[in-house]
Amino acid sequence: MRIEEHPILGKPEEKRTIEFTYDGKTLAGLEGEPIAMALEAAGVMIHRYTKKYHQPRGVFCAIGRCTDCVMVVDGKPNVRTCITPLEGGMKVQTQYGVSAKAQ
Amino acid sequence: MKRYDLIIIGAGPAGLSAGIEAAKRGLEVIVFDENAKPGGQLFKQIHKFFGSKEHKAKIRGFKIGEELLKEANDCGVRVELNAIVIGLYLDKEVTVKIGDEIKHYKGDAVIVATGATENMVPFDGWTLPGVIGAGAAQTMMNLHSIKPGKRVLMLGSGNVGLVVSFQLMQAGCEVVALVDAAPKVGGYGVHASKVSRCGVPFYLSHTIIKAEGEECVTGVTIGEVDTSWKIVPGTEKHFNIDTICLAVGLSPMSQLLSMTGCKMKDTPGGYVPECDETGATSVPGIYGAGDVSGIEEASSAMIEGRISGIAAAEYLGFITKVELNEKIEELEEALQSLREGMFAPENRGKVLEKTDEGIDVSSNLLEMGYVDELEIGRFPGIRRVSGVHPAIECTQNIPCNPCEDACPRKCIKIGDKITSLPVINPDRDCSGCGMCVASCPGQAIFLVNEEYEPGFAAITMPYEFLPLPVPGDQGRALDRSGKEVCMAEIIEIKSLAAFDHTHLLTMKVPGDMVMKARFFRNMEGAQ
Amino acid sequence: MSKIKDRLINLGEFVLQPDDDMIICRCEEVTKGEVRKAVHDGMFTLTEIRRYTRTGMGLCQGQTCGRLIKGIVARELGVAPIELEAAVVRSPMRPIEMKVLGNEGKEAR
Amino acid sequence: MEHCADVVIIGGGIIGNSTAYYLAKKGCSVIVLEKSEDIGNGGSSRNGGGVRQSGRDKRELPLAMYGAKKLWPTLSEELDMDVEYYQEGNLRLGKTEGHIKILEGLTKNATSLGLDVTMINHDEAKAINPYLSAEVMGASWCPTDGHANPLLATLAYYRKARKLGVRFVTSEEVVEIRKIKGKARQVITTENTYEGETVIIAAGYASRKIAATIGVDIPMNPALLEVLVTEAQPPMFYQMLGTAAADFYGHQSTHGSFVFGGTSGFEEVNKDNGTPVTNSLTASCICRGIMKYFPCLEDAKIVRTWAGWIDVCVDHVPVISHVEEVPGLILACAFSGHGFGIAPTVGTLLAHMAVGEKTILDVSDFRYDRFKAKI
Repeated sequence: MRIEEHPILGKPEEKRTIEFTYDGKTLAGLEGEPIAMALEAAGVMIHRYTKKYHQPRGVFCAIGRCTDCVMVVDGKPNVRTCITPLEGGMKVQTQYGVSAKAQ
Repeated sequence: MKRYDLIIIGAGPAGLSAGIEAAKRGLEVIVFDENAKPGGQLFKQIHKFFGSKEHKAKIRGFKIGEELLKEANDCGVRVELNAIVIGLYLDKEVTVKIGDEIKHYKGDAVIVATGATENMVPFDGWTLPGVIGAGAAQTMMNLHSIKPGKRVLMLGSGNVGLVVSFQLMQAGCEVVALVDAAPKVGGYGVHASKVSRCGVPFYLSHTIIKAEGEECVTGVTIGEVDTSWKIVPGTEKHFNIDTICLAVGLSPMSQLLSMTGCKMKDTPGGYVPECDETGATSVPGIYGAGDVSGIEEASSAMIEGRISGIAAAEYLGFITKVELNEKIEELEEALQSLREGMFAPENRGKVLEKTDEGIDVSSNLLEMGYVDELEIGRFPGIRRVSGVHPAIECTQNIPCNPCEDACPRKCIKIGDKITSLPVINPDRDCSGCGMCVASCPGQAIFLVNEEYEPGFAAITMPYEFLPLPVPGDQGRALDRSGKEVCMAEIIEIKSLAAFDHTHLLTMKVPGDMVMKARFFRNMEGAQ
Repeated sequence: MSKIKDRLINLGEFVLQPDDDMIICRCEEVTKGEVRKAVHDGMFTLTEIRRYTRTGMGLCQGQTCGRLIKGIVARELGVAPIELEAAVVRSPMRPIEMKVLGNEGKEAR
Repeated sequence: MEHCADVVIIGGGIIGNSTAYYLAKKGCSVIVLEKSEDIGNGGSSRNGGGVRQSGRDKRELPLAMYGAKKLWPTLSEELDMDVEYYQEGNLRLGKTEGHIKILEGLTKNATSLGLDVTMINHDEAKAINPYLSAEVMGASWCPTDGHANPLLATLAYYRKARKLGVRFVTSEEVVEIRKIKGKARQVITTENTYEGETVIIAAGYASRKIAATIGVDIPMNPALLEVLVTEAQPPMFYQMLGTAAADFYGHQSTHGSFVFGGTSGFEEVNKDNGTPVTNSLTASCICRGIMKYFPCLEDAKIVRTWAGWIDVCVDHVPVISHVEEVPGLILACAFSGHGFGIAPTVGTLLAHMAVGEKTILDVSDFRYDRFKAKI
């Protein structure tokens, strides 16, 4: 969920709304914000399922350290979505183990 | 290979400060930072800083960040962003990922100011989406305008846990509980009090037993721990929540220093380089500044950075040893003043029972997060007189004195030792201007007028939430624990530029509530 | 120095604990029990634990679990965490694509 | 703590550990002394994991072949631990005429010694490994080669030996070996004195310094080699890889990550600060090398690099030898970076030597006194 207005920071900086796909669904996000933030705003919590135990993972550190939020972005696995800027037309997919689910 | 006089790794408070001081002395400086924005954690700090003027007290962290950046730019410090330093090799060679390239640079001196990383604590379910670090919450809210969740449980009562809990509420999230396995609140009492009076219950000596949910967090169970950290059976409590926020401490990110062969030492506060007072490590020309050499507040990091920047200038012959020593003495003093009081590094882990003034510390504050009404009267910031006057609920020795300067009538005295408790000067009259209320970084000052109207008192409090109430709003007054105690009506709202987004809310409450009521909640329940 | 040098010291029997199935290393999905068992199998240093169980060998390179592992190993060995030497730090500080690592800037050299 | 044993082994690497295991299995009492804090601190944990026969010196080849046939295939079972051994062949790749010539030479040599190695062309190589680049002209192919996880194999030997009662002592540096009544017997460390009927030096490049204390010299020098590892990739292939130009070598592990070793050309002159630090140029160089052969790996992320010293012998062949002039002393060093793959065999041989049994293979090629001046 986005913060419309903040008591200290005021209104968020204006950014262009763009579209991207998440597991095939079209979602809207703000250009240049981290992919993870656009997903968070859209209510997407699960970024990947782990390799060994197939457990769900999402954002944990949000600054590119823990690497829990990695997803398959434009076909490349293990992209840290919390620090990768969103671009229009990006293809974002849930990561299963080290790759996207075979389609 | 491109060589700089000084390469600084990390554009946070320490790194930028170091760059400024070095550049001022004629060094060619470059600062690398892996983030898209400079300022390190400063841009996530939206609260007013503690300390005194020289520490930029009562200025909000992100504003300090902006000031530092401007100063750095003005001094000619080159700040290279999105530049990931991937290695610090022998001969002070730095390899940096910039774009899709690896670049090699050398520095005649290198200052590593890479800051800290969050500690984490495992519990059943801690890998579920919805369990996040407190830093993650700050990043989401304060950098990207995203709410981390609707209902949040905070683990950790240190300053980070307390400050982030408050920020979560400012962002419009509900904080359902603040939990810490320790038996006492770890952070500043004033931070705890402002969270507590908003109605957040504190569960000290409690820990998370389990985060619940299949695909993401839907709830949490906590339980009380005994002295050996074991759960006491039957003490389990359950909350429906969607987010668990972990604020269980920080560790220095000293990997680069370790990699390049600096002598390191392991301390309870983390793995840190062996440094002298200028931050110089065992490798000549390599310095550690800020959290990388031991966790402290950003205010300290800025001074440490300045010291290292000046020391690097001396190391490279840009200034003399005499100039270095002069400047360092001054800065060391400023640094020392931040390292005093009840939260001084040497007091870590200790339970102090009395303040420097010999007053018994509020046990309620340490165990519940707020000072009890019965305890508050013993502190020197409280004086019950007629007319408008401040009630300063500042009960611990922390390095902070903006209130003293804020009062145009000099009603408040702290003195040379900035950790002393503020004292009300009985010979001076309060004008009711509210500058002290707005300037207190701990939001611990209230204006009270015990005889506002017959049978009614007026209480002015700092308020940093939206929506802002308007005069005439009817609601409930909450006491220090966040419990509703009586009806209240808003009679005045003051919002001045000088208050810097801290609004002064004045509410009318029954006269007997004057030392109880400390917060306001609108009828609809909106904060 | 209370460093344990003799690898035959008696650590007592390996007894399962209720939270042994809790993940400690999030990247490589190593549990607390696996780390404890590794100690009983003779892995007394953080480096050996790392090589034996893969803790800290994943994408984040132990930035999250390092401290936790240290605590568990120390407890199992009956020493203070501070007695355990930290695992060695190596470049790169962040995961980096082969094509980027192989692409060294020209003007910088 | 017991300070006397049948055999005292200096060095807790894979050679020392495997020897300790095979000795313990025979019922000998063994003490292993390791200078560093960690078992397997040297080259044992810092190599590409190759279990190769191809590309070896003809003197070493029998050891490699024995291992590939008799020991590696059952090692996981023997040590109760998966050492991630894959016997899926070795591709040694070439992408110039010059490379192919080198490969042909190696292949000819190995074939003459009875090893199944063949030269294959681009298409045949592609059929084995579809990820190869168009640049690859051909390769030598040895189907019985393989690789294992060096970290786990080293620790597996350690674990099993420890279980059998071998006493491992870490953080104790050997400063001297002393003869007692004409026989090497006492091993003096920074803190203690140990005694063994037999003393084996298996301490990598440090062996030279230790052997010197008893008046023996091995002509070898340390060289710093680097290894890097990628994030996990989907399973792609399990052959061991190498190149004619020695740009890199490595494999994909069970975990999915690729482990590659390689060189920058500065190995013998690299600077260090007393620890095996990586060089700022090497990892980048290895990456460029890999991508020429496997362009599909360009997006794979490197998560870690490390370096280790190897003990390079003047003739690049190990010393595995009794020292008759110092009865009771056995040398096992100068492996020149080829030690991992032959470690099970070497451990077996050393165990025989230590107890005075006839070795299963002839070790006379590895004598310590084989080095002669050139004229």
